[in-house]
Amino acid sequence: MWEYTDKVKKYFTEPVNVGEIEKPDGVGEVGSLACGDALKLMIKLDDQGRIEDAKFQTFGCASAIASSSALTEIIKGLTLDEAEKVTNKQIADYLGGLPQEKMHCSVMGEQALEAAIRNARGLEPLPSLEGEVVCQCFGVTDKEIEKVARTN
Amino acid sequence: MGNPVIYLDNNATSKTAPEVVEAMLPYFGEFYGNASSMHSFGGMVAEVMKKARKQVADLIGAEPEEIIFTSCGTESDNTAINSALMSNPSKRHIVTTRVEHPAVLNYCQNLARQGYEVTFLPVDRQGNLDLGYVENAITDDTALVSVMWANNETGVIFPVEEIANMARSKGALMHTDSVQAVGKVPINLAKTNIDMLSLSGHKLHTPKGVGVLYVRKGTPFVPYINGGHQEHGRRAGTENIPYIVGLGKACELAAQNMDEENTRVKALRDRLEKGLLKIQASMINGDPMHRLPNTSSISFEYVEGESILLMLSDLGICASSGSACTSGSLEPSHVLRAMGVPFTAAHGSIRFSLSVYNTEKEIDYVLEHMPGIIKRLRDISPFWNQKTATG
Amino acid sequence: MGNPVIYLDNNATSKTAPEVVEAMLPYFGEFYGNASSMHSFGGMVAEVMKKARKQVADLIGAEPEEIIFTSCGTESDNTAINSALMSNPSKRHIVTTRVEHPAVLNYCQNLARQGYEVTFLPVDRQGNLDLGYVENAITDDTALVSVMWANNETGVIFPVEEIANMARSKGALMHTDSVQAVGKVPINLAKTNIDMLSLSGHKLHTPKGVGVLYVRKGTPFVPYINGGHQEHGRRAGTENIPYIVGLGKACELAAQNMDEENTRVKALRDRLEKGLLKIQASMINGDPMHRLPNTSSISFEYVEGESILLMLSDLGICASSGSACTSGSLEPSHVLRAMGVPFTAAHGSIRFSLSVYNTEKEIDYVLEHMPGIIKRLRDISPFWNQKTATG
Ligand SMILES: Cc1ncc(COP(=O)(O)O)c(C=O)c1O
Ligand SMILES: Cc1ncc(COP(=O)(O)O)c(C=O)c1O
Ligand code: FES
Ligand code: FES
Repeated sequence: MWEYTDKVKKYFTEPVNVGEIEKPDGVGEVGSLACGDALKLMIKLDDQGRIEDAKFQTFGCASAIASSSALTEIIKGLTLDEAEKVTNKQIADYLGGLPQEKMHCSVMGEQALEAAIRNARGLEPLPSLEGEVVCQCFGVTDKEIEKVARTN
Repeated sequence: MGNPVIYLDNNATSKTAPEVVEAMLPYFGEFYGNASSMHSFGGMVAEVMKKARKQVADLIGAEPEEIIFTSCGTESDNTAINSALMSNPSKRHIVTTRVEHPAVLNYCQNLARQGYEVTFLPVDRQGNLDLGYVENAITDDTALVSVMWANNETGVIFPVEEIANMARSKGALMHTDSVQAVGKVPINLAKTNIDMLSLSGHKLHTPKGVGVLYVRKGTPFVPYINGGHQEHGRRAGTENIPYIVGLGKACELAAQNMDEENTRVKALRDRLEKGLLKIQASMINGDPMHRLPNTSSISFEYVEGESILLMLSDLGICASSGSACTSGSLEPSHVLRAMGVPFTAAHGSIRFSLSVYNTEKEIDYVLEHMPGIIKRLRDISPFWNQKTATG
Repeated sequence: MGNPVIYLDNNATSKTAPEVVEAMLPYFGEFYGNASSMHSFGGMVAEVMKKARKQVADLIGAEPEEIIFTSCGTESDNTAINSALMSNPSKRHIVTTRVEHPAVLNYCQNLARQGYEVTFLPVDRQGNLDLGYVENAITDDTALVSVMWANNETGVIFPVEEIANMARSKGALMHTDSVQAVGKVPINLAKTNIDMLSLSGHKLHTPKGVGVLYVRKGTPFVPYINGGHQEHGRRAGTENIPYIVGLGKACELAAQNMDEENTRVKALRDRLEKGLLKIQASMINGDPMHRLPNTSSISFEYVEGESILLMLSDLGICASSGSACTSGSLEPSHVLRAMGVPFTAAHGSIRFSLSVYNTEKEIDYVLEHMPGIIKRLRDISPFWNQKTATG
């Protein structure tokens, strides 16, 4: 088994903020069923533009599910500008770390967040970065990984 | 973990039988001779190896001289393929299938990169081969046909004896990876045209680290591990006496347990499947008519295999998704993909593989908890909601 | 046999240390997980493998990631040579020596038959290499220099660190078979230019069937046993956990025992040699200045090694003539021939190889009986009579 931290296990077996928000202000979806991993993130903003609620649905491995839980906890109470700065590394740190082979599972969280924020701001979803598909899991491209690697 | 362990991952590796441990133990302590050396220690050791060789040979209907001890099933597979090519240098073609274990598949893919021609035969939705395809694939240039006896993920059994006849009649050698079949399917090599066969101890309740390559008398052979002349010059490296003794014992036990595998173990597997199929959107992968008695590959649509495994693991239940070998990454299993299992199902597939050590109580425990696990994961899954909303 | 056994054949294979047996035992019974699989059994197993990898790495001054577990020293040797060639397809030349173990020698001879160019470096009468020859032999076309650290028959130690520098400066990879050196010679790979190193557990008091190939970080590597992605894709085949755990323990013990090997064991070996050299027409083979502390190759002219061994064996004394590997046939050892040891002496050579388990009493027992044995055989020998008659 992967060497998961207790926090990963907890957020996997007892995930928080699972489900859907009625009339969300922003929705971000990444991954697909074909890839074996997918994350749908929904956020609701309060009057001050802070994220007052976040919910998710995830199809994926334990790290993906735990990362989604962590992500929703991290972003609650943040403004969109603040939330924009959240990285996958923060998600992993929140969980006490992820196995090296599973770091990319937290990337999905970062990407879903980025998409949800764009959606909340009324922007078009980003086309996925071009490049060779290196992670068959959910079609992460090498350019995307490079981008993430640089921020880590 | 707290919970007693329910081990349902015997196709990955199996518990070492207490009888096997007992048979091996003396050879760790008192005896530490080298089978090839001159002093009397060596002599005793040669005796026990002879006995083990006979025990293995008897299980598969072979002669003792046809048994070469190796370090694992993988090495046996690599050795067989390499030998067929090296001893027929003029032939450059191999026939195999898309659903082989990586020990054959990866090795053949490397060969293809090196310029050999390799035909990877497709399978149908049930995991079966089309014998017409097989026959057509074998040409005058074919050095080797390598087709597994039983699939490690689905348990589907291939008609290797018929395929061996085809190979023989076209002048090609036939190798079968029967790591999963040995001890579950009756094998009498003397009555077949199979030239080489691989088996692995740790699927038969020995520790991991011993295997066998059967090479029919008269079949040309070129060793893969070269050095000293152990195993009559066919496999160098000082012999792993304790494990070889253990494998002999394990083969004897396997012969005794074969009936039980095909009755009691099969009944447990069937009970498990019947119960699990009550879960919505679940299905068995692999032809139920041609399957090992102990194996069940079952898909739960719209959930992810690793998550299921972890929840099972929390309850002390060990199973695997795809094959253990590839579960490090989340690529759906190459076997299920070759069978055309839809993505929705391939990702959520679990392999349960039983052994004579399993009990009805254990199976009932799994049946009790599985519906809840699938429900919890489907509740999190975005696709399940979509499906239930739309469907 | 009746007599208590006096085991002086540790270069062939060594007694499994009780601590090693103890370390392994739990992994035959309670734990039978697969290091690569998902359930928690697998997890525990991954932990113990990590520890073993560290223990091995510490003994030879390596990083844990540089350690690949294999099934034996022979496999490690074959793998290293194959990898160097496969990862440098444009280079077609190998430099090695005439006195390597068959695991290197036979493999290289096969390569020579396949069209590779192989330089087999000669040794002098003392068993030493000429470093000028070595340097000259390495060319731009050299993919690999493979030179053993210590010879299994004579114990002669080669200056592999210097040879590694030569290889590096000419752009060739350097591999050393250090199956006999590990645990007897201090090894700190971090401080050398050695790219690959082989070791074998059963010379270090594990059972036979586990070895290691060290591959320096950054060194190109192509696996030899292909299949699943165990050992980070560098050695397929389900891992032999008990033996790997045992090897970790053995390496820890070897580090602790290295001093004793070089003091007490060496003193025993020297005592043995001093006593045996009193026998007429006897001589030590191999440079006494550059030798392992535990090994003695000694020739008794005009008698035949096998006969000596059998008489020793009757007294419960285990030794070997030539290497265990080749003692099945009566050809004089390739090592002694390469050293130019005269036939009269090569045929009558015995290797005693000691370990920390030997005692002074045992050595004295050998010294007590050896003169009588040699005398009896010489009395039968036509050559001895001729010699004494003429000389
Ligand atoms: C120098 C040397 N290399 C390689 C080997 C082969 O090791 P193994 O028996 O583990 O294959 C031996 C032992 O026989 C040896 O002495
Ligand atoms: C069908 C099949 N072939 C080969 C192997 C490889 O055997 P081993 O793990 O002994 O190398 C396995 C087991 O993993 C298998 O299931
Ligand atoms: S999301 Fe976890 S492996 Fe791909
Ligand atoms: S005389 Fe017996 S082996 Fe040569």
